[in-house]
Amino acid sequence: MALLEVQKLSKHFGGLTAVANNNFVVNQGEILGLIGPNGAGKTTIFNLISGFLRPDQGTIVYKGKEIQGLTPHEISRRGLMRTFQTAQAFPYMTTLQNVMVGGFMHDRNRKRVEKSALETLEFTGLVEQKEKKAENLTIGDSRRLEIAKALAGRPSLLLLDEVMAGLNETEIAEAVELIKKIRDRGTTIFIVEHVMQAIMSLSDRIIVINYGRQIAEGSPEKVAKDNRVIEAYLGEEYVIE
Amino acid sequence: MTMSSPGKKLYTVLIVPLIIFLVLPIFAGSYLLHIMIFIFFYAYLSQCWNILSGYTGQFSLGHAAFLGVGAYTSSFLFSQYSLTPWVGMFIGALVSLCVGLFIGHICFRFGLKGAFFALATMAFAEILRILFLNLPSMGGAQGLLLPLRGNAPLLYQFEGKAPFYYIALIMMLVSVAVAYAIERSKTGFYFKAIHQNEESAEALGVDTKKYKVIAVGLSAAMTAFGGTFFAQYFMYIQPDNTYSTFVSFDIMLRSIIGGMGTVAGPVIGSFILTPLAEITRSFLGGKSGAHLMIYGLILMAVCIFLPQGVYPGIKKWLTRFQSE
Amino acid sequence: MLHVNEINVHRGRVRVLKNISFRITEGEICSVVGPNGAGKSTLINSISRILPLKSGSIHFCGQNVGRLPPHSVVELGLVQIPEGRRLFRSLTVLENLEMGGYQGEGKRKRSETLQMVFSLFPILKDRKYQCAETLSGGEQQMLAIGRGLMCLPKLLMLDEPSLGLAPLIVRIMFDVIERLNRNGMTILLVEQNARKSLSISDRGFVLENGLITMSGKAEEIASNEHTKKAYLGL
Amino acid sequence: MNLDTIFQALVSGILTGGLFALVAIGLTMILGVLKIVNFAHGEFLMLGMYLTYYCYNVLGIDPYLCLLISIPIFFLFGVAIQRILINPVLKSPMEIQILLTLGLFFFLQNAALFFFGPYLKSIKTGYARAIISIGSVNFSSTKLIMFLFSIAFTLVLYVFLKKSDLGKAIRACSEDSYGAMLVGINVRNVYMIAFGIGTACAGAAGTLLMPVYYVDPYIGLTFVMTAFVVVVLGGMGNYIGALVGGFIIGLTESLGAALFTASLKQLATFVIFILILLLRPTGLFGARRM
Repeated sequence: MALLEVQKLSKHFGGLTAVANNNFVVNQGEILGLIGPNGAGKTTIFNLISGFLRPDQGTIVYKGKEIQGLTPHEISRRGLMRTFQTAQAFPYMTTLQNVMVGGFMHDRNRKRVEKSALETLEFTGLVEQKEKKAENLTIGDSRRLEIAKALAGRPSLLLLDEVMAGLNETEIAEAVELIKKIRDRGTTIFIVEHVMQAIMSLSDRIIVINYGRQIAEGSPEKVAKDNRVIEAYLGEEYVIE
Repeated sequence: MTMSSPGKKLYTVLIVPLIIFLVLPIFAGSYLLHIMIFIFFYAYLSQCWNILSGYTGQFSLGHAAFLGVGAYTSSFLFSQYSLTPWVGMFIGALVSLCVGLFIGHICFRFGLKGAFFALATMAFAEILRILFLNLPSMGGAQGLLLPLRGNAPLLYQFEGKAPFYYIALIMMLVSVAVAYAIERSKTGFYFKAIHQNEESAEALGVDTKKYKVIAVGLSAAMTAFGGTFFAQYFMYIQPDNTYSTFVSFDIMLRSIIGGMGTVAGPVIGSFILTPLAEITRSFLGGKSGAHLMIYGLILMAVCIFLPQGVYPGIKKWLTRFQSE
Repeated sequence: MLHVNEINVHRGRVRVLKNISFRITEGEICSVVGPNGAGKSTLINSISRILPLKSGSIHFCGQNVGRLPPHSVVELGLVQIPEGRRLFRSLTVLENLEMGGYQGEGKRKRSETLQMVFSLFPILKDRKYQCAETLSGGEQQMLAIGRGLMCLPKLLMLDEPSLGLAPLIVRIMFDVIERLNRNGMTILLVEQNARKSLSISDRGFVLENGLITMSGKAEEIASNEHTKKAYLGL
Repeated sequence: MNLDTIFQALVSGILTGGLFALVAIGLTMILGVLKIVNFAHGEFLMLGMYLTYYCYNVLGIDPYLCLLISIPIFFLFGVAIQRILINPVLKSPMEIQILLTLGLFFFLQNAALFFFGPYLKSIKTGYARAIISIGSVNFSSTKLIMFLFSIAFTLVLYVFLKKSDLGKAIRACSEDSYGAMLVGINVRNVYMIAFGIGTACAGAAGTLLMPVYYVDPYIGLTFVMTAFVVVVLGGMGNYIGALVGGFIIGLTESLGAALFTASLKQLATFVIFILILLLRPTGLFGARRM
């Protein structure tokens, strides 16, 4: 079942076409990967879906309703939440307070919000950092916090924008586990990532874009063998080997 | 963050000055009372400013506008229609709320941020000042002289300074309580989130525009009560002592020196700056400008050496005191 | 030529580079490989003196550069082409290049170097009077390299020169780097495209979590099992 | 209201607009290069007026000769202020930067009050009353000189920014200070020079204004607000925009004064300011272009 359906989505910046006529669906319960060279338009697609940019053309249907043109907070209140590429915490709040901001979306009561925020911290493995100011977290923990903040808003669809950039391999393995755990709790995931071993092992399906256009779509195995993907993204030498 | 789980010792630290404040008028002379009134009054105004600018980070350089609207509304209704300022101040707050909502709405609707918002608020205050200078019905440049009714508590007029002292004290305490309540509520979390990262707040379901407008409105309405107090205390208002940019600076300076975005900052700032201003004024008053020169020096020094105000230092000291 | 000795660099409270030491000899291409956030850009920026050293020293051509201001480092011939190009967007192509030869030797030889840059990138000559921001991504990267060359570098440090570029442009970039090297320029290369950068390099090292975990001949690194798996996608 | 009055107002507006442009170009340079909103800019103008006043009244130096003194003095003054006060807060949040320049504003204004007193001061030069008439339109020669000098100063500055290496470096720093650092430009020096030039513009404007206008310690705020209007109208960091914006505001104010009462003309300025902030925050000509 399609949770999110994108049709004929286009966005231009001046003369530059950032996203050109994209069509795809995100199915309930899956992990969908989005890959492509830097500047191919991946983050633009996320910004369009989450309401931070308005599409020039096209429709975005989430849970059966069109959401293009809504403001970001309206979209996130409907359960479609996102993280940011460069971890964007509230730097002078503690980790716990950061997560509470997300939690206040569904509840005014401070005590209850605090309690559920602690659970989220437990779930994401941040509970020991709860009194630390966000600006003092390590890269790995600030990526986790980025996810935890969004989880506190109990999303049905979570857009993850390069949450593994800058992580070492152990951290990547942990992040992969965490993302699987989130999916198993029933959250659908749409993920942009450059770390190939992560995206290949996580995704049920992968969409590849280049210059704002979709050039391939399918299972990780299929995409990895696709000549166009190899040429545009994975590197030419892959063809030979 | 601030004042989270204050220990028992912290309460004793706070209760002692509170008792002193309550009994002070019994012993204090009129001059000391006058200074104390000003300390409380500016702490109150600065707290109002702090709720907007300190917490949500929307930097207002035009809070004089709200002070002026409050002062002029209640004074106009009192001098023209003999409406008691006790009622007039609520009407003033209402008018100021509308002005605040209007300013906030149009500024944030067009996405004004940072220095642009600051300049716009300053321009709004200037517009009001020029407008009132040219409104004969509001007294124009001569200002409004409030009718004297002697000792008339029902008309917000008193003999002696003690009643004003207690009103200012209550206003300060109420503003502190409001700030404290906001800080611990959802609204406070949202205000701070908007300040620290507006984009991220929006992604977490915060209607940033709405909350910013709420902050402006709340701050404007509260500031207006200060305007009425000002008018009743001096019994005389004119555009240049209500709407002027210097009044706006005076209001925000306390928070900045004390610590923006903290409950205690404006109060601490007022206790530091107000007496200092008074002392320099009385020592150097013969030469006009001298005490404001010192103001400027303090402000620059704070920006360079203490950009977070004195509150973080005091907080550190308090935590050490508590743990002893 | 460049001798980096036991440097430690902090960003805020985080220690990004931990006791990094390496040398670069004249005439070689050396690649730095490693994950995002491992400190590769930090490394280049501390050599350029944009970021302060906590401890350690950096010597270039026998001179201690660890305390010089950034512009003096450039004057010595230690030049960086930054990630994201950092062009002067509203200045023309020519003005951008002139700014490259802003001081010292670069200014004296400005017109000569300009001819050299134009022969290397003829397209820039055609666009001389256009604003930098009207160029395509590939042309902008050429301009960034051209602007760096105007500073008369002895050692050129390139931070992600192929970032966000089409494969064809990437090939041109690597060709240019090889050509510059054949003409005697020493090059320090930081690239995500590790496979490609190692293939044109003489030597390389792997930077992980602020530590050099491996260094040696480029082929050795390219054939190492760990690097293959982690950075070459094999 | 007859046609002559309006024509008179137009001429007067253009003449004043030249001065506004000069003040605004200094402000926009500081804003464009250092990203600092300088509230003390009007105070530099005020000090320029006092300098000219005392040069004339005490030393007997002709106000226009005084340009040779005020431009270098204010350049050095600006360099010093950048060095001592602005540099420490360059990386601070915007609020702190605004506050610092507000503090400087306070200090300079009240220093002027302290040392020069609150009274209006003006100078009476021999040529102050010389009136030039074209048809039925009259204007004072001092205003014309002020206009010509302002325009000349602005043009020299424009050519300097456009043609000289240092000027290009200043523009480069305002585009990307990080990139500038990496091509060997001494960014710290460029910052000082840019602030110095910006200050010198305000100082020179003060000198040019002195034969036309009176000075008191409070004059700076009016001018800095007007200059902000011009800067925002012309587009932040846009020099040609500042020139055109100066004329537009000059015309608005003088037409406003002709059509309404004098005190309401300022109101018009602020209303335009807010409208521009709201509707075209990048200004009429877009930001930061030459």
